[in-house]
Amino acid sequence: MRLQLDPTQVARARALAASAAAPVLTLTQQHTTVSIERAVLRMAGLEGADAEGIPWVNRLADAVAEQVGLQHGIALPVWDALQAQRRADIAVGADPLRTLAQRAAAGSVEFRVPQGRAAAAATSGAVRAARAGVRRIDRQRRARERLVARYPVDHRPWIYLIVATGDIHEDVPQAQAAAREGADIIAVIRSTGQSLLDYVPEGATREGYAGTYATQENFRIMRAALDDVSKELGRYVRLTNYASGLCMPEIATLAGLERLDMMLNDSMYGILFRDINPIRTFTDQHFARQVHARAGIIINTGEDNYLTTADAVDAAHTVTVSQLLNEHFAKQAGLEDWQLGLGHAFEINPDLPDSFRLELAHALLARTLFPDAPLKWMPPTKHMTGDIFRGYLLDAFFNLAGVLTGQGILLVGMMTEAVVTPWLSDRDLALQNVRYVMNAAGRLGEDLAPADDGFIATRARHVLDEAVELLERIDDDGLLDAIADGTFGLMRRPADRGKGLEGVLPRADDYCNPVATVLAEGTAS
Amino acid sequence: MRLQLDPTQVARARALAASAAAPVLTLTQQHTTVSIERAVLRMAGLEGADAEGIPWVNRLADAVAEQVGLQHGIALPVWDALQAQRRADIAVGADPLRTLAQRAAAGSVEFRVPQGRAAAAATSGAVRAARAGVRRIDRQRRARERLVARYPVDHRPWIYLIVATGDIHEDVPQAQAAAREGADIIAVIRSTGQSLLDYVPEGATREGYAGTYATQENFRIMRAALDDVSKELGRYVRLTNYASGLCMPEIATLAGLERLDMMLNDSMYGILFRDINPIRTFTDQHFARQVHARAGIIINTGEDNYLTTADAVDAAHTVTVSQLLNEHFAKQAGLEDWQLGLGHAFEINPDLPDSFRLELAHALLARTLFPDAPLKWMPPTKHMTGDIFRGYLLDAFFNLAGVLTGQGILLVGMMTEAVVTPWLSDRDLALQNVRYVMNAAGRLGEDLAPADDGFIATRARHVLDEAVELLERIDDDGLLDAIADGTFGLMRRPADRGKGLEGVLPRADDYCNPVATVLAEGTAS
Amino acid sequence: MSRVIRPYGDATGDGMVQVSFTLPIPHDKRAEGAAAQLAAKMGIDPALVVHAKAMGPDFTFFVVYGRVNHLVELDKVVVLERDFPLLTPKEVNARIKKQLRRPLVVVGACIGTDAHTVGIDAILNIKGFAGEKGLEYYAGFEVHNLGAQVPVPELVEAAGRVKADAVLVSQVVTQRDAHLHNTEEMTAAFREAFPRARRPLLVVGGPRFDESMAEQLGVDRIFGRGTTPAEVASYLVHRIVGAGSA
Amino acid sequence: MSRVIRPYGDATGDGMVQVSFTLPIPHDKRAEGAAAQLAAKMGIDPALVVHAKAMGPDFTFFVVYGRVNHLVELDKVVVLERDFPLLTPKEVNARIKKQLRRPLVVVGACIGTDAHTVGIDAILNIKGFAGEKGLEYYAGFEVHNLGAQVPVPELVEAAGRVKADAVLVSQVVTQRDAHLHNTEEMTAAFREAFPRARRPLLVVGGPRFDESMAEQLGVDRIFGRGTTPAEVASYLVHRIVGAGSA
Ligand code: B12
Ligand code: B12
Ligand SMILES: Cc1ncc(COP(=O)(O)O)c(C=O)c1O
Ligand SMILES: Cc1ncc(COP(=O)(O)O)c(C=O)c1O
Repeated sequence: MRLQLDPTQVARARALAASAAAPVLTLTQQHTTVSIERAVLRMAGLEGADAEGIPWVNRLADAVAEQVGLQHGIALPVWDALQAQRRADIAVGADPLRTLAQRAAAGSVEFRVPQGRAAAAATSGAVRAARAGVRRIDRQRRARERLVARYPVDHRPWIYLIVATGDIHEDVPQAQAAAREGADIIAVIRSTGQSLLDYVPEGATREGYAGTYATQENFRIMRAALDDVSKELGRYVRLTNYASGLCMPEIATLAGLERLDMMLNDSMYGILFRDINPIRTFTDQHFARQVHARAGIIINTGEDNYLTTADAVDAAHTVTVSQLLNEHFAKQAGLEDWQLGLGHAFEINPDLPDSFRLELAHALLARTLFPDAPLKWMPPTKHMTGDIFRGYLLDAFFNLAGVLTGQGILLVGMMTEAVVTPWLSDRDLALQNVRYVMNAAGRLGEDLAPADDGFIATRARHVLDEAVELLERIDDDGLLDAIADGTFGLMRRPADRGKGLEGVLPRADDYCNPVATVLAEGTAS
Repeated sequence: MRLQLDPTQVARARALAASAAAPVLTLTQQHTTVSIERAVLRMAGLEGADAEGIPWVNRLADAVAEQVGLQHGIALPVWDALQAQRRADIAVGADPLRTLAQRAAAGSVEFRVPQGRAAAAATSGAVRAARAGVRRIDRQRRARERLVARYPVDHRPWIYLIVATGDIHEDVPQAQAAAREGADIIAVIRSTGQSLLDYVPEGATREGYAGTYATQENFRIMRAALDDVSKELGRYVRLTNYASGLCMPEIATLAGLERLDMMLNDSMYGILFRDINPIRTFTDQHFARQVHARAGIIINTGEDNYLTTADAVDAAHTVTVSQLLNEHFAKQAGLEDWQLGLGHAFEINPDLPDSFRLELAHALLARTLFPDAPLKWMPPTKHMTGDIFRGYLLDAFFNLAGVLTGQGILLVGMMTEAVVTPWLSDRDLALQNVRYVMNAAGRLGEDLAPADDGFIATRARHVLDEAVELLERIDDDGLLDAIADGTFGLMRRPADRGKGLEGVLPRADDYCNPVATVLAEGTAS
Repeated sequence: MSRVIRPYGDATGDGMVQVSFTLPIPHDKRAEGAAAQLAAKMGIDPALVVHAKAMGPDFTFFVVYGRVNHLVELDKVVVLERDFPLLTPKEVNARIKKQLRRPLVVVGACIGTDAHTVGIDAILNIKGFAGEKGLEYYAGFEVHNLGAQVPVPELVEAAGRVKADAVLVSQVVTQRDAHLHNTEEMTAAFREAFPRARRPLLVVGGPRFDESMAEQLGVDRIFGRGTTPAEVASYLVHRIVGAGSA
Repeated sequence: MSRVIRPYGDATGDGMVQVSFTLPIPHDKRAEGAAAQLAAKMGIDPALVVHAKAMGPDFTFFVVYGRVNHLVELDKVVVLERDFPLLTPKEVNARIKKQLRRPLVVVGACIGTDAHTVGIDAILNIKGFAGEKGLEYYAGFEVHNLGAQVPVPELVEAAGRVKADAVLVSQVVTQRDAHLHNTEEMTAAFREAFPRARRPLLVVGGPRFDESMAEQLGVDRIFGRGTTPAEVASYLVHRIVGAGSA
C-alpha cells in the first residue's frame, strides 16, 4: 500500500515541529535533574541499596544536594570527595564509590564544589568512570549485534508481547513461553506505582501490582532468560522496559548496561499521563535518549495513549504532531531513524462506519511520513469490553491493519484487555490470531491500491493538514502552553506544576556532566 | 473489486457445461419418479396422513403404483378414479381426493389407466386441479412481492442464519431472535434422517435430530412467525428450507404453496452426499426447479459441500464446473439469474500461506462468472475446531472475503461449528461479527485492485482453465460417468445404484403430468 | 416467569455452558482427563473437552462445553437495586438548593497507584459519560477532582479542608485485589480521622467492583461498570440532602 | 510434579477460569446477579460478570471470569491410556499373517441417520488420516466400508455375512445424544444376533465420544477426536490376534 503526500506539506510539518521544539530543547540544556545526576553515578557503576532499600545513588545524591546542591552536577563534588577519601586512606574494598555513598549516608562526608585544579581532577576522574560505564554499554551493544547476526529475525512486523505478573520469577517462564509461541519482543510492564517513585528499586522483585518493578537485577534476570530462549529458538528475542517516569535517565542507563533492546521513552507521556513536571520530563528525556542512542536501543513513544483519553478520529492529528515532535527531540539526542518506534494505535470507535478504512488511513499516514522508522502499532484498548469474542475480532482487524500498512512493531492485543492483565492463554490465543492474519493475508497489501482521491487518501491528507495547522498554533503559543491547554490527550499540564518539579535544577555555569562529555566524544556504532 | 476474464474462455466453459448437461436433460424428460407423482397430488391439494403418519399422497401413489404403475403419470388413474367416485355417489366431504386416498389405502378402489375420452376427461380434471395449486403458488408469489415492497431489504449481502433445534416450537423464538439481531434469511435445517425418507412427514414436529423436519405445517408456522417479525422490523425476513433428498419435488411444491423464499436445491447434492440414485436426483431436480421458477423462489446450490470432503484448493475448479452445470440445469427449468444462489465456500486450510488471498481469488472468480446471480457464500466448517476463538477469527475473515467480493447471500459462520449445532448465543455473536465487518470494512473493496498479473487474478484464471479442462473431459466421458468416478467431492456414485432407484420409472408414451402442463402455459412473473 | 431457571444453549432447560482454562501440566490424555475432572467439579456433566492445546511444555489450554447441573434460583439472587429515585439535573439542583441551602461538596480521586482517571472523570467532569453531563455541570455541586494516584493521607486532608460531604474514589486496577486493599486502607483512614457523625459519605467505583460488597469494605456505596453521573448525583442527594420533593 | 493442581491464569495457583452462558431472562441487574449466583454454584469465587448482553427481550448472554476453588487431583484422573503396543503397518501385517493366518475382516459404517463418513473413511480408506494410510492399505485387513446412514439390521446382517472380526461404527452427530442412542441400539442388536463367543469386536468412534464410556455403552472400545488408523489397527491386532511378537 502506498500513499501520495504533498512533499512541501510534509517538509512544512517537520520544520514547524523543529521550531516548536527549539525553545524546549534550550530549556533542557539549561537544566539538570536529580535523576540525571543519579544516572551519572549509575553509569560510574554505583549499584545496591541500603537496608531500607534506598539505592546508594539516592543516598549519595541526597547528601550532595543537601550540602552543596546538584546544580554543578554531582560529578564535581563526588569525584572530589572520592579523591579526598583516597587521600584519607579509608578502607574502600572493591568499590570506593559505594563506600563513599555509605559514608555520606552516615553523615560522615563533607562535600564541596571543587574549583580550579581540584575541579579539573574531579572532572577527569568522573569522565574516566563515565567512560568505563559507556564502554560497558558499548560492549552490550556489540553483544546484541553479534547475537542478532547469529539469531536473525528476518520478518516484519516484530511481534511484541507484554508480561505483567508482578513477580519476576513468574514473568520468566511466561516470557519464555511467549517467545516460543512467536514473540519477537517481550515487554515487562512495570508495577503501577513505579513511575512516580523517585528512585529505582533494587534486586529481584516479586511484589508488583499489574506489573513488575523495573530493577537492574530484574533486567539482568529477564535478559539472561531471553538469551537462553533466543539460543533455543535461533531467533534473538528482544527485551523492552519503560524509561518514562521520574527516573527516566537512570532506567535508560540501566537498560544500556543490561542490554535491553527497546525502551518506552516518550517526550511527553510522563507529563500527560503521570502529571510529572514538563521541564523535568523534557530534560530527563533528552539525557535518557542520548544514552539510548549510544546503546543502540530502539525507543517506543506513547502517542497511542492520547487515544485512550481523546477520541481517535477527532484527535488523530495530535498523534501526528506528537510523532513529529518525538522525532525531532529524538534526532537532537542522537537517535537514528531505525531507533524510532513512534507510537500510534487502533482506537477508533468500532461502531463508526468505515472505521477500518479510517484506521488504514491513519496507519498509512504514519507509515508514509516516517518511512524508515519501525513504527509501533498499538492494539485496541479503549473500546474493548468484557465481550472477549468481540475483542478477539477487533484484535484481528488490528493485526490486519498492521500487516497491510507495514507497521514495524506489532504490540499484540489481548481479548481480555478490559478484564485482566494478560493471562498465559490470552497471549497464546493472541499470537495465534497474529500468525493467522500474517500468514493468510500478510501480502494482501500488494492488492490494495487506495485511489488518490478516494476515502483513505483523502482522510490521510486531511489529518496531515490538521496536524500542520495545530503545529502552527503550537509554534505561535509555545509547546509548553499547548501542553498546559490540554492539546494532547485532553490533559492540561502547566509547566510550573507536576510531580518531580523539586528535582529540576537550573545548571550552574560550571555544570559538569561526565556522561554527556563521554557521549559527545563520539558514538560506538 | 474486479477481475478480468477472457470472454472466449468464459463462453467456452458455458458451452461445454450445456453440452455435458444435454444427455442428462434428455434422461429427465424420459423418466418420472414417485416423488414427482406425489407432488402432482400435493399440488392438487392432497394433505394429511393416516394414523401411522403415512401421508395420503404416499398411500394413494402406492396403491396406484401397485395396481397400474406410475409410468403413465399418477394423474390419469387418479382423476379417472375420482370421476368414478363421483359417479358412484360416495360421500366425499370437502375433499374428494383425500376420500379417494383413504379408500385406496383401505383397498377399496380399483384403478385403471383410462384411454380415449376417459383419458381426456381425467387429464382435464387433473389439469384443473393442478391449475388451482399453481394459482395458489402464484398468489403466494404476489404476496411475497407485496411484502418485499412494503418491508424492503436494501442491503447486500443478505444475512443467512440457521436454526436447528429439532423442535419447531423452539425454532420459532430462536428464528425471531435471530431476525431481530439482523438475519435477513432464516434457514430451518432438517433432521438428519429426513432426506432419505421417501415421504414428507406431517404436522408440527418436535423430534428432529440436529434439525427440524420439513413439513407443510412447520413451513406454515415458521412463515407466519417470520411474517410477524418482518412487520415488526419493517424488513422482509426470508425463509429457507431444503428441497434436496428423496422428496425434492414434493418439498419444492410445499415450499411454493407456503411461500418459502429460498430452497436448497442442487442438481447433484443428493447423489453425492446422500447416495441417492443419479437419475432419480436429476429427474426430481428438474421438476422441483420448474416449481421454484414459478414460485419465484431462489435456489441455493451445494458446491460448498464438495470442499468438506475434497481439498478446497485442489478441487476449486470442481466447484466452478458444478456451478456452471447447476446454472445450465436451472435455466433449462426456467429459473432466472436472480434466482440462482450458486454455492461456494471459504474452506481453504487456514494454515496455507496466502490462504485469504486464495479465498478472494476463488470468490471473485464466481462473482465474475455469474455477475447477476446472488451467490451463496458458505463459512468455514472443515477446518473449524473446538478452539472457538480461532473459529470466531476465521469467520471474521470469511465475512471480510464475502463483503469484499460482493457475495449475495452470506451464510453466517458459527464459532461452535466443530462442537454443537448453533446456540442462541452463537448466532448473536456471529451476527455481531458480521455487522462489525460490514460496517467497518464493507466498502474496503473500493480500495482493492488486484493487479491483472498478480497473485489473485492469476489464481482465478488458473482455476477457470482447470474447470474448462475438466468440462472437456466430462463432455467426452459423459456427466454420469464423471460422477461415478468421484469427480465431485471425491464421492463415487454410479448411475445404476443409490437410494430411491426403485422409484424411478421410464415414462410411458401416454405419460401425463398436469403440473408440467400448467407450468408450460406461461409464468406468473 | 419461572423462579428456577437453567442456562440456555439451544433449548429450554438444556443447561449448556462454555468454559475455558489453562492447567499447568503438559498436554496428553491425562491432561484431558484432568480438564474433565475440573469440569465435573464445576458441576458440568457430561463435559465435552472440545479443545486442548499445548502451550509450551508445561501448560495446556482447554475449551469445555457441557451441561451444568446447577439451578439458578431467581428468588435467591442478591441484587443491589437502585433504592433511590433517579433525578434529573434540574431536580438535583432544586433539592440541594431548597433543602441543603449550600452546594454539596464532593471530593474525587483515584487513590493508591491507580492512574485511571477516565472513570472518575466520566462522573465528575462536565463532559460526562454516555451523553450525560458530569457533576461539575450541576449548579448544586462543588467538585474537587484531585486526579490520579492520590495518596490516602492527602485525600483525607483534602476532604477535611474543603468540608467534603462526599468522597468519591475510583479504583480500576484489580490485580492482586489492589482495589480492595486500597479501599480498605481508605476507609480505615477516614474512620480514624473523622468522628462518625462528621465523616463524609464514602463512595467507591470502578468496573470490577462487586456492588454488594459495600458493607464489607466499609464504604457507603459501590458503583460498578457503566455507572452514569445522574445515578451518582441522585444517590448523593438521596443520602445527604435526604428524602423530600423538589 | 505436584499431584494437586489448580487452573493457571496469570500465576501459579490463581485458579482462574473463563465461563460463558446464556440465561433465559431479560437483561437487568437481577440477571447479572443470577449469573453471579450460577458462577458461585460452579465454585467460582470471586466471580466477575465482565460482560452481559441482552439477546432480544428474553435472553441475556454473560461472560464471567473468576477463581475456581476446586482442586484438580491428578491421582484421581481417569484416563483410558493406550493399553496395547502401537505397531507399524508392517508389524500389523506380519502379526496377522503369522498368528491369524487369514485376513482380519472389518466392517465399517455410519449408522442411524448419520452421514458423516469422513471420520470412518479416515480410518478405513487408503487415503487415511494425518499422513497415515487407512486399514484398506494393510494387506492384513479385509475391509468392508458400508458408508453412510446404514440401518442397524443391515449392519448386523453384513457383519454376519462376511464373518466380521470387528465392526467399526462412526457417530458424529451428537445432538440429543443421538450417538449414544444409536450405539446402544447397535450393541443390543449384536447381542441379540450373535452368541457371545462369535460376536464381532464392537468399536465405535467419533469426535464427541467419551472414551471411558465403553462398558456403559456395551462396546469393546471407543476412539475419540484425532484417532489415527495405526491406533485402530494396533488395537484390533491386540484384541483379535492376541499377544505375541511378530
Ligand atoms: C484508558 C486506560 C489506560 C490509560 C489511562 C488514562 C487515564 N488518564 O485514565 C493509560 C494508557 C494511561 C493506562 C495505563 C495503565 N493501565 Co490501563 N487501561 C485503560 C483502559 C484501556 C480503559 C479504562 C477506561 O478508561 N475505561 C472507561 C471508563 C469510563 O470506564 P470505568 O473506568 O469502568 O469507569 C466507569 C465505571 O466503572 C464507574 N466508575 C469508575 N470509577 C468510579 C468512581 C466512582 C466514585 C463512581 C461513582 C463510579 C466510577 O463509572 C465510570 C463510567 O461508567 C483499560 C482497558 C479497558 N478497556 O477497560 C486498561 C486497564 C484498566 N489498564 C490496566 C493496566 C494494568 C494499566 C497499567 C498499570 C499498565 C502498565 N503496567 O503500564 C498502566 C498504568 C496505570 C496506573 N498506574 O494505574 C489494566 C488493569 C488490569 C486489572 N484488572 O488490574 C486494564 C484493564 C488493561 C489490561 N487488561 O491490562 N491505562
Ligand atoms: C464435513 C461435514 C459434513 C459433510 C459430511 C460429508 C461426509 N461425507 O462425511 C456434510 C456437508 C454432508 C454435512 C452434513 C451435515 N452435517 Co455436518 N459437519 C461436517 C464437519 C464440517 C466436519 C466433520 C468432519 O469431516 N471431520 C473430520 C473427521 C476426520 O473427523 P472426525 O469425524 O472427528 O473423525 C475422527 C475421529 O473422531 C475418529 N473417528 C470418527 N469416527 C470413527 C469411527 C471409528 C470406528 C474410529 C475408530 C474412529 C472414528 O477418527 C477420525 C480421524 O481422527 C462438522 C464440523 C466440524 N468442523 O467438525 C459438521 C458437523 C459434524 N455436522 C453437523 C450437522 C448437524 C450436519 C447436518 C445434520 C446439518 C443438517 N441438518 O443439514 C448435515 C446432515 C448430515 C447427516 N445426515 O449426518 C454438526 C453435528 C452437531 C452435533 N454435535 O450433533 C457439525 C458438528 C456441525 C455443526 N456444528 O452443526 N456435514
Ligand atoms: C511511552 C510510555 N511510557 C511509559 C508507559 C508506562 O508508564 P507507567 O509505568 O507510568 O504506567 C507507557 C504506557 O503504556 C508509555 O506509553
Ligand atoms: C444443496 C443442499 N441440499 C441439502 C442439504 C441438506 O441435506 P440433508 O437434509 O440431506 O442433510 C445441503 C446441506 O447443507 C445442501 O447443501
